[in-house]
Amino acid sequence: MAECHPVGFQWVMEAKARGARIFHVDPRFTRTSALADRYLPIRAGSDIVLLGALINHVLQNGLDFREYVLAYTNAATIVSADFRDTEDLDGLFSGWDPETATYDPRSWAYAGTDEQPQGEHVEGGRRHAEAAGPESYGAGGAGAHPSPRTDPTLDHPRCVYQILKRHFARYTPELVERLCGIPSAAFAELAEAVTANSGRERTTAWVYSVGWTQHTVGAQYIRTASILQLLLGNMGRPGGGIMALRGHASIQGSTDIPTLFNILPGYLAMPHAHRHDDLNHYLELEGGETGFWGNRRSYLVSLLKAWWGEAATEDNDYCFGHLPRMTGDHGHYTTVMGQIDGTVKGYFVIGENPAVGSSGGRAQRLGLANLDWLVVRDLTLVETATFWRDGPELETGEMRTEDIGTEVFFLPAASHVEKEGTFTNTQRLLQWREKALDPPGDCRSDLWFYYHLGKLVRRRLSDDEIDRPVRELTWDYPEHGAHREPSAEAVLREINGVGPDGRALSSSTQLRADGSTACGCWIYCGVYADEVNQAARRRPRGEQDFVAPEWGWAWPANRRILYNRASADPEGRPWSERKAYVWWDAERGEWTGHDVPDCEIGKPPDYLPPEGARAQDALAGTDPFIMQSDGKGWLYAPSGMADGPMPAHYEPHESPVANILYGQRANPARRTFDRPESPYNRPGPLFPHVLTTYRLTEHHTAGGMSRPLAYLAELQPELFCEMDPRLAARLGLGNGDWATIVTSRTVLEARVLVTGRMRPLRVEGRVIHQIGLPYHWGWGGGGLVTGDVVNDLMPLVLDPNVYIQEGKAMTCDVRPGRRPRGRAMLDLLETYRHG
Amino acid sequence: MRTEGAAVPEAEAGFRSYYGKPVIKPPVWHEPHMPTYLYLGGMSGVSSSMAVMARLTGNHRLARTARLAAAAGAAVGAALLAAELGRPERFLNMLRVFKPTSPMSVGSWILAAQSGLSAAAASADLTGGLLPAAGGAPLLAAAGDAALLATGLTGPLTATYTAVLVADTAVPAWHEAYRELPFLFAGSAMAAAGAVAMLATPRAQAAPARAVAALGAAVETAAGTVMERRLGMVGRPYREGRAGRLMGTARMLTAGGGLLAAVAGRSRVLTALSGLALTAGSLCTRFGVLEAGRASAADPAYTIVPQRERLSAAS
Amino acid sequence: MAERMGFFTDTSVCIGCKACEVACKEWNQLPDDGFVFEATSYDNTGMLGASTWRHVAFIEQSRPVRVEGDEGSVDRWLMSSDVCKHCTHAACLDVCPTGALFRTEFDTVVVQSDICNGCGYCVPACPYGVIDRREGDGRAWKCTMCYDRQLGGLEPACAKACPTDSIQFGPLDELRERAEERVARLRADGHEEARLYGESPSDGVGGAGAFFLLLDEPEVYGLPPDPVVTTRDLPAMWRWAGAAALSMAGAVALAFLRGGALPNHQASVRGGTR
Amino acid sequence: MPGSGWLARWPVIRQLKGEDPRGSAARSARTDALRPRTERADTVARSVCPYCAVGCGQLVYVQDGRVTQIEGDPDSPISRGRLCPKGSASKQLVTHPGRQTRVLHRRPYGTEWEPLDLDTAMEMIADRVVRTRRETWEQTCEGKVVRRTMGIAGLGGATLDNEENYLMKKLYTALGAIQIENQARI
Repeated sequence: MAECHPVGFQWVMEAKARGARIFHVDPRFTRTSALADRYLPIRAGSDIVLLGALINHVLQNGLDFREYVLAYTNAATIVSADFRDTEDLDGLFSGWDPETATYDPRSWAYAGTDEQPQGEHVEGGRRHAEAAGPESYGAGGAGAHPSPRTDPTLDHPRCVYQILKRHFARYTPELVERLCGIPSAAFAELAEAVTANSGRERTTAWVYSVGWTQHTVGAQYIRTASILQLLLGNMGRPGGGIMALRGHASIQGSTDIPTLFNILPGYLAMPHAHRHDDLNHYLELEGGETGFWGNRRSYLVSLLKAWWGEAATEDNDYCFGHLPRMTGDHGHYTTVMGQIDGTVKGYFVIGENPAVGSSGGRAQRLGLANLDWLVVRDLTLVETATFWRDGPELETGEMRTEDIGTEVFFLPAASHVEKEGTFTNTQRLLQWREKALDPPGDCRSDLWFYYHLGKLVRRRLSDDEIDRPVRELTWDYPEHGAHREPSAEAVLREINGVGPDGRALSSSTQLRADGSTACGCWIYCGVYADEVNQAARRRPRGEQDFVAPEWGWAWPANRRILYNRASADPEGRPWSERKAYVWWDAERGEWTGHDVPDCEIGKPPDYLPPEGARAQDALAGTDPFIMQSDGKGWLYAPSGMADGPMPAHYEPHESPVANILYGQRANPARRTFDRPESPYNRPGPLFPHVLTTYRLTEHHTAGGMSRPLAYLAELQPELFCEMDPRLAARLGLGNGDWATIVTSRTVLEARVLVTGRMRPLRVEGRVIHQIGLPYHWGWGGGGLVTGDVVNDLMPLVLDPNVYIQEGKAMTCDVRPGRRPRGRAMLDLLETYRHG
Repeated sequence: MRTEGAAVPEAEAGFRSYYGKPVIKPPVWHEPHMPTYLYLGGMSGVSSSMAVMARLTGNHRLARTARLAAAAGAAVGAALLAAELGRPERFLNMLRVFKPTSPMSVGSWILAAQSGLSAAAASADLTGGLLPAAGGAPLLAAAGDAALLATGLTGPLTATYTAVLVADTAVPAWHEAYRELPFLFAGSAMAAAGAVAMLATPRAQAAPARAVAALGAAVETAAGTVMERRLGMVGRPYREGRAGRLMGTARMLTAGGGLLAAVAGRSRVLTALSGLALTAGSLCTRFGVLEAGRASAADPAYTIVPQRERLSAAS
Repeated sequence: MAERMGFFTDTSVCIGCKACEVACKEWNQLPDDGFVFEATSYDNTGMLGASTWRHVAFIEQSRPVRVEGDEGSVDRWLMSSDVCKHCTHAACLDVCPTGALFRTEFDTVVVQSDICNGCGYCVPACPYGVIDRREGDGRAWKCTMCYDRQLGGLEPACAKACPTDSIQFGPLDELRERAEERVARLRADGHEEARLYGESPSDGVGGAGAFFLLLDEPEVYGLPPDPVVTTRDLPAMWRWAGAAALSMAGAVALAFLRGGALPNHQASVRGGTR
Repeated sequence: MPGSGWLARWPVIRQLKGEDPRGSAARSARTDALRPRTERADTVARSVCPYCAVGCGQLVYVQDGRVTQIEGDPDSPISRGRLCPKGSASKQLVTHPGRQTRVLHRRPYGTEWEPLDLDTAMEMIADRVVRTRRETWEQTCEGKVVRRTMGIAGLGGATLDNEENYLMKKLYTALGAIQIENQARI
């Protein structure tokens, strides 16, 4: 956190000064470790073992926050008798289909829920999984029975609590020592601190970044942490939670209002050709009828109204048919394969640099070279725009400029100060940026580009039926200034939504399913409440309390802590004075406190839903997790996950050690690409070391926004690899020397930083060396400093839930000296692929 | 200086440092400008003293040589100093303030006076010699003599202030030598001026110059020996590396040249040998001192070890 | 004269992010320092200089750990942002011949770039190796404690940017009090090695306007353990130089009066006795 | 008052009149006139750092149509005016000389960039979008209506504004382009 979010880290330092204890778990000793109270080195890719052992520690010793767990989680729920655990099936859950390499999750369901949809229609089912369906749970949960059978004594052998207990029983401190390389004394200290600092009076928070997500079991890493935090009563409470520290200014916004293939704004699933025929069918299958997600018809219809306006009517399903349909995975890496195979002809790359920033860069560049046309918009000439004249494949002779038929348009972009608009930060906070000045020369905002491109395209339309969705699209925004910049505020207002009177809505609860409201993104409804740009609010911090509700606007409904109903006990009283956040004011008959309560403000704690109630009315006054169909925090996910209802430790796709827990070595549901452009490392002694990648404070991602800046480039001018002194000595490498790092994908060279901050770990009785590589360099991109492309080393293998690549743990070999050039480099690579 | 391994090499040479990097900055002054200036300034200063004495003792031939040498040394020296500046066009800013705490400020005023006065003294002499019959000659000569007498004050200051200039720094080999350096520089300056006068004056009139040269050589040699002995570890840069070679050469040339000066008498060959040796010796000394300062600054040991010792002695 | 302002750099909370280095360069519009990989931990800046007025040092340390396979593992990574000390007795200011370096109303030491003629004297005079002459530009440069910003009531760029408040700016007296409390707290928490550096007015530079809380000996961070302003010895230097000057004059006189009398004197001046 | 010319300002003279040669006497006229350059800004925009997702507040100072300084916004409850090295380098991000400000075009099989007028480039891109969409239109797939093109794909960075992402998704979806991805996947 100190490395990649230094300014956010001030709050950790603040907490430390007030007595909080900071533990840092990382494959390397980083700047964060330096400031932590304790540093725990870990083998990259083994976090579920550590977290699972913490869960086991809690369950075996009865350290859970029982009142919280009983009231707010599904611990007491009874699971179907059909369910079989990985402990029974040697690393597989029940429902595994080896043919399609996917799970049928029906057996994971709660007991007695026979009425729920079957087969293809189950969330988490094959079609769902093959289109990264679980990602649509960014704003809510998958559907499940609203009031399943429970056993409040937690004794029932098939209740979630007991299942969890059995599932994690083998995740012991000894296992942590054997697989993670963390000494059991260090684990004991962590376990003691985490449990001692949870409960009524205290909370523990977890912070993670892509060190948890970029794995073939990434989503399950987060699930493991969620289970632990729910057991300890740390969710929905101040000082608790699991904080995802995201690495780009509006990467949260980029999933809320996604430019992602599988979701629509507000985490509504993109329709799937095989799952959804029409609007009703779609709504029936995507999510439960209970909980706030039960309102999804209002959300979707309002979105369709925002996009197709008058043309969207009840009779035509509100133009639901205008939406293109998925038939499977159309994600980033699959698209690249489509480029290589020639199905993708035109490509827009907007403020992104896949030629160096995406895994398996060689495949990326092969794809780019096989396009008809490519549009790149950026601040500088990034490598993606220039691969045809200076890409590494030219050096090896794999490509020749004159053979590349791709037509390339480079359009310079406006910077963040040359346009107005909102970023959504890592805490879901939308902040409006004022425009400081006009962009120079031909530089334009992306808003300008898409707005005017849309106008030009619409001018070229015919009466053809296929042009109807574009023809009928609402595409009329006020223009400003000499450049005819479209009004970003008008767009934000459309996102916020308007009611039947044409006035801006103030809350998503006002959305209607009858076409009388229009809203571009239901979770952002309220950002333009009262016709005021709420994201532009800048009330100084000194003039408001610690929640600072009048600085920007957080989705949903300006809530700063999600599920904060859980900060009060079932009766609505704060768990403790120290941790009071929101509470029920019986006199006024409403919820109150420091934050916007994350429940209906007038719903009393003793509210019990009547039979047959739907949406939020189906949730009791004690249900804090209002987006879930049962209002509970899920210790066990009966649906929605592509790779199991509970996390299990699997080795990374490429790992130097076997999985001693199960016969199943790696996540069986992980998504692989069997492609010659990007082969996998063969198991065995050829690739003996663990490789992990990361960022440095001084640079940003693949370097497009840092390498061209002298003040940043001079601070970390060259690609280096971090290596422990013992391995360096064995390889005869001195500090500052050159080393060559090899995977089946490529060979690269880096300067060596010999450092005791990298520690060899004793894993399964042998010493494992971990190599660390920051990935900020490339061959050009207007950079003042250059270096080999680290992402080229990575395998194309994805988490099955969200299709994120495994960039944090793989195997590699290290050789002393610089890498061979040209043809000789390919020859060396061949010896590793086939040698 | 980079050390293998990532951690700071601890107790490697009895002290700790930051990757062996220097603590202080080495002097930025360039060769040959600065050492040559030190030589010329010293030569000019002592030449002025000699000119005064020669004038007083009636040795006109020697007085003329010394006047010219003083003027030329000061002028060329000042030009070298200006060239040494990062912003030579701002040379006059040297006279913006008078700062007693700055040897360079004091020195600038001294050098301004010395170069002005010695130029006046020299030009009066030259004009007088060229225009013996001119009407204003006596007046001019008197003014020249007055200027000359004034250089009797500025000369010795010019010759020795430079020792304070280098000693008044954080460079251990210079600062710690502040007692001996003025004598070293004075001796070197005498040897230099004596040598120039020996070489440029008919040998019959050059006896005082030979004496000055011999005395200077003796003073320089003695001061150098005392300095290195007293400095101990901090004096190591004067004995090692390039500075050590320069200082060693200087020692030989100066001692040899001084001995020769004492016995040269009216021998043309010996005088020439002596004069050249002393000139070279004096130059070597100046280059050597500058180089020793640079080496002393570059190695953190010279900064850290004495300070550590001082601290342990105090505690 | 306004109150004396200063920096307190608490290295115990420094995260080594180098925001101070960049914020300084952005505000003061300094050139880059070259793109050289130094292989000295995460430090590719090296030391303070004409174009680097804040420098973050990185020191990796290991204490003996008796765990198999853990020999030589780093368990302490010290980071510290160095800066000009703005000494009470500032050698650079003392020796500057032009008055380019002067003491401001905030009791800080600043170079006036329109005056400096690049004599370079301040460079070796500084006991901390802070100030340097910039190649090509020819003038000496160093931290001004953002004198221009202070004139507008703003805090220096580095202190403003510092994410963890490792760099604190304020009236020196207040900072000294705060630092004493901080060091006491750290020691109470078992960090016996915590110490202040440059805070004492009785040290060799009369106390620094920018002082530090360190977790090891100063030289480990590249700082001199016992710096002394060189001009403290200046009167003695002048005395020795005076003695040398007199000796020299005497020696010359001696050379003329004893060994060097002219054999044939047509001298018009009856010299030496006047 | 005696003299306001260079002689009176000559520090030696000021020194003789009792001013401190190490303090006030040494000050130059330029020094006397120093002020923070942010005071001369024509406008100050309240912005947000474009690097990571912490969302630190930034103040952008503009003078004579140029950004003269970007620094932290002390009012922000998130960042309290502080910035990391990247945030602190934001001015360089928007003003550095390597920034491209002109449209460039590379013909198929071309070996060099060629300049192109922005309006022409937009027309050309619109032509290609329409043409490729028609050529690769997929009405059905595996017997199901899909109404899409697999011929056009997009990849966006995560420094795009929400409003930009919104228009992108809206236009792409209407065009039937579904292979629309973002850094958020990566």
